[in-house]
Amino acid sequence: MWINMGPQHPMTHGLWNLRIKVDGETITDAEPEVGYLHRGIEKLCEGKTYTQIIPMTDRLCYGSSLTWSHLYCLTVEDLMGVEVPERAEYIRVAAIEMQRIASHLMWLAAYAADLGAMIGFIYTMRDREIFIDLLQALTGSRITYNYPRIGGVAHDVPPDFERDSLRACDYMEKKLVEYEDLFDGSKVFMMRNVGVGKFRKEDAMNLGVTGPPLRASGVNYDLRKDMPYSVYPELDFEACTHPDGDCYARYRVRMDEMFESCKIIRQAIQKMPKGKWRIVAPRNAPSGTGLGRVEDPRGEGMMYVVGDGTDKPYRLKIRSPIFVTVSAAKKMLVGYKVADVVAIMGGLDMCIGEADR
Amino acid sequence: MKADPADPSMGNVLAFRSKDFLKWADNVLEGILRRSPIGTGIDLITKDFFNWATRNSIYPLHFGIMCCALEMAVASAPRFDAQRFGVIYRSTPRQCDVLLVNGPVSKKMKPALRRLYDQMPGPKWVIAMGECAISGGPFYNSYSVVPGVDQFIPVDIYIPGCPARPEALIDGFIKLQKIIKDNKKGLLTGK
Amino acid sequence: MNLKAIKGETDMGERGKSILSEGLERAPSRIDEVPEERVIRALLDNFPSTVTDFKTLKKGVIRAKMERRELYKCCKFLRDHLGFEHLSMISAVEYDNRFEIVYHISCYGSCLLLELITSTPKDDPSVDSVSSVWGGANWQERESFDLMGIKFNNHPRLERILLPKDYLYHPLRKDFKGGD
Amino acid sequence: MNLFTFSYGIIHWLVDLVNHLWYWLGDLLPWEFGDFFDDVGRFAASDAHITVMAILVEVLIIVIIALVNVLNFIWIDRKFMGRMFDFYGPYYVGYRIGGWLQNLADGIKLFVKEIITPAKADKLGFLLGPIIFVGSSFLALSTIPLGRDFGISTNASGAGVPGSALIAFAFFAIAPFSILICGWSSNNKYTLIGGLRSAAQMMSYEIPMLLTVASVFLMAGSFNFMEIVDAQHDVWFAIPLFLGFIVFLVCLVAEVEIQPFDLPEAEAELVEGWTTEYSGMRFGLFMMTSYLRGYIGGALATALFLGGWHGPALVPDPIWFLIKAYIVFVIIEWMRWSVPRVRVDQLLNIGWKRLMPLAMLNLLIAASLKTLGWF
Repeated sequence: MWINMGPQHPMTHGLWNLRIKVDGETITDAEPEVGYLHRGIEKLCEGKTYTQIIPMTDRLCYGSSLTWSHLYCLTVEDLMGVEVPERAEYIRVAAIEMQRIASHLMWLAAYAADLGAMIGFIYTMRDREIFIDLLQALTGSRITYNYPRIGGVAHDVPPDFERDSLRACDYMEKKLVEYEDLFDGSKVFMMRNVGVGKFRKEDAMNLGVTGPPLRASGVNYDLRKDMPYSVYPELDFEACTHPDGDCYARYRVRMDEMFESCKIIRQAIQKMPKGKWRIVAPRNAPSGTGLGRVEDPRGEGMMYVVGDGTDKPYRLKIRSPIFVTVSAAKKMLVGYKVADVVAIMGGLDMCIGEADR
Repeated sequence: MKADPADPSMGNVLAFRSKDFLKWADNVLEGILRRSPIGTGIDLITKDFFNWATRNSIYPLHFGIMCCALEMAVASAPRFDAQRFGVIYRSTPRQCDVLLVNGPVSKKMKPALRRLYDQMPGPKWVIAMGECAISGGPFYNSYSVVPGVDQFIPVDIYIPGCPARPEALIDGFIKLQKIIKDNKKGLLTGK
Repeated sequence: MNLKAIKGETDMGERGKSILSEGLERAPSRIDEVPEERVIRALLDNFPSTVTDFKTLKKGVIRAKMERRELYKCCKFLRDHLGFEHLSMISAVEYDNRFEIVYHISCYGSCLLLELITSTPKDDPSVDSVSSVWGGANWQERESFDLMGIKFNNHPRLERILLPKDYLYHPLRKDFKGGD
Repeated sequence: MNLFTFSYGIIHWLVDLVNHLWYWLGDLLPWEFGDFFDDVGRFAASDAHITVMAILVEVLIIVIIALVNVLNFIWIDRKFMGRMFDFYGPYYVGYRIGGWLQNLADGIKLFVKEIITPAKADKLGFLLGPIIFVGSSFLALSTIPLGRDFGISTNASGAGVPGSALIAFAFFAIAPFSILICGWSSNNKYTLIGGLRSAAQMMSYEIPMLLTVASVFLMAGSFNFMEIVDAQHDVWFAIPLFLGFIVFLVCLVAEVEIQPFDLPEAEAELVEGWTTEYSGMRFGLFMMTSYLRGYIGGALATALFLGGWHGPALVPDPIWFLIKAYIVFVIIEWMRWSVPRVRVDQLLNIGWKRLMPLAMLNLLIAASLKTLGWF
């Protein structure tokens, strides 16, 4: 029996369709289908100037929009050969890591709600607001920030931002321990997670899965470490991995990443130098190509821009981690129960906005 | 005789299968209740009560499209707490009153969304949340986005913002309550 | 160190040293294992006629152009012998006289990213599918087919993925203006 | 005075009143009709008729009390959930009474909503499913007494219905069949899976539940709620049969399908489970009945394990009973909002491999306690 899960389904968190073939409750085949949120951003970007595209890239992924606009700025800076002031880099890193925590918290909320633990949804959503507030103080918006610019950031940090960020990190680390009690301490949560959605290392590497699902399969590959960008090499943190490759490993990796992100925010805030936070970038980009590659909360985000000497990009290609990860759904799902669909697909942190572009 | 979906009286009779009964109920009840002073009287008494209930219990469809979906989730989380107003999200369109369109509707999604709207039982309302749903927003000139959800679904409330803030969503719900209150109608006579 | 080193304006040794001096976990040996030169040499040795135009763009990013007839063989060689196990991105770019299909291939062990550019003429936009080499290429090739109209030979299931199945155009082409 | 004599009195008074009118009417008519009037009047005044009517009145009273309690339960559930989740819960509707009117508004609104029968549904099954579900739940409710003098009985002694506990459990166990009917006749894959899950779940949890209940019957030596509660006058059965109480609670949660075991309506994977296709008041009835079953569960646990209405004589018996039932319900709700959902194979594993042996052990304990003569 084929079952359609989507496009409107509580499991999907966005618009996509998962068709599963079930034998009783066991899944024998799965076929994801995306494209319900295709907006043609790549085409739209060809008609906009480089600066006008920044809000567009914000709307790529609603969970972590700052990462994407940052990635876009990195790409265009690579194309234009613009050197970013160091203060701007630190501000960017702090903001991105806040965004990463917010994104992971949103994932945790959705994941808990999927598994049926409404309390997890509520608590994580509550604490996510703190980082949203910080980002709002920094950028002026709650979800789509439009903050990074080509050659820096839009404006300097607001007063007391340093103090508030440090306090938020302290609070968050306390709360994270609480979540660990709530989830790891729950027998039912462990039953639903341990050993579910086993994903072997070789499959993960072959199918192009990146980010936390890849690291949860035991591959130590974090672009912040392996192909460092911005000021990450000057900060002390670890790439979190887990050898098991099941849903619990993915949960664990994301929890650990939140701890690491708190560490990074603290260091970035403390090491932030004084100085300019933005330089004026040229309006026109030279002919050539630019490449940006960052570690998105969901995996490897990548952009490839082709400039033709005008103020508009000739071609902008966006690599979405989720788009590739979803294509591996069949490998993960087959053999598990219908109820595991929510755990496995939820554990991937689906963000259809970036997958469909 | 098949129940005519356009006739609101059909929906509310517990669906007896017998044709004769439906015919009888149609003729007798409708004659007595709808076109006589009895119906007007009953409406006069119950109108306010039913209207109060309808506007105070708004169940939106749990249906997230894009950025605004996140704000929709936040609106039901502790800080904004839309539950105070009786807003509870249901997952199936059959049990919903409000279709909350919170993002751009692509051409691929359009038939599915229309179908969702058709699956909802009346009386139903549609809220277009965010620029994308109102007019296509930043994607208004895209080749795959429908510029505005009101091109194929009647929309009652427009909540601007990109994305609309949770407060704006809650305000939209309260505006919807006002709309329901203003369009007070009797169940039987429709007046 | 710092920003300059990352931007790739210094050579390999200095980066290795600086990382060593920072005491990070990544040992320099891991980076030297598959350095840019070695990849270039290996490619040149095995595909002398088809792979051309090597260039090191910045630290760890190599660009190479290749002809499309040996693409599949080259990709298999890259995966099996040079350890490029991760296909990051397939992007198709339309130029006036050709389509360029850009493969960004990276390696988990080293910090290398290979930008492999192959081009097809406008009248026959087709290349060999690499989805049997990297499973992750499957959907990305479908996407390129959907949006740009590149045909991938031997693809298991080459059909539209983002747009509706009955859509007529390939919207990312430059001659596409709106359309319904 | 107990509930029976109260209802009997009401009916008796009513019959007297009507009979006066009746005989007066008969006197007006020609004498040929006299026999008929006499017969009807005598039948109406007969003890059998009045008893039957009195029982109906009793049931009506109990059901009305239960419905009011259900409104309370929904309110408590939401408020309690709100407190756990750091928000207010329903607040503005019925502002002065803490949002209590929210449930009423929900119910009335669902009454106004359109009822949709899917085109390809099995119409008869689609209609019968809710009727069986709601009806069986009400019937299960009707035999549970709220107090010594506040339960259904068939004679003035107030001794309760013989075998009332058996009747309650029998009706309580009908629900899965109606859920299966609903799920199958909706002609929807989610509802079908939900219905089948419900059948499997309730079958496997019915047995350990009845085994624990059997231990209670053994201890009390009766199938009658009144006597079971009376047997707990000195010590609640929850104390010697603590194991059984825990098993019973777990099974209860599974039977009333709430959170850790709400697989049939697992919101995340099967949109709304077996209620997916139901709209309007039919869905409202489901929602109400699920809380009603929560109330039945609390009442059963109270009557069987928590000493029923026994308590210090500060408040009347029924209040004690309700307090205990509410506490059981709140504990169940607490579990509901804080625990993730289990998977279907794990659910069956828990049922057959954990609860079943524990229920057996509990029965053994009960038997030995009884044999040793401690009870």
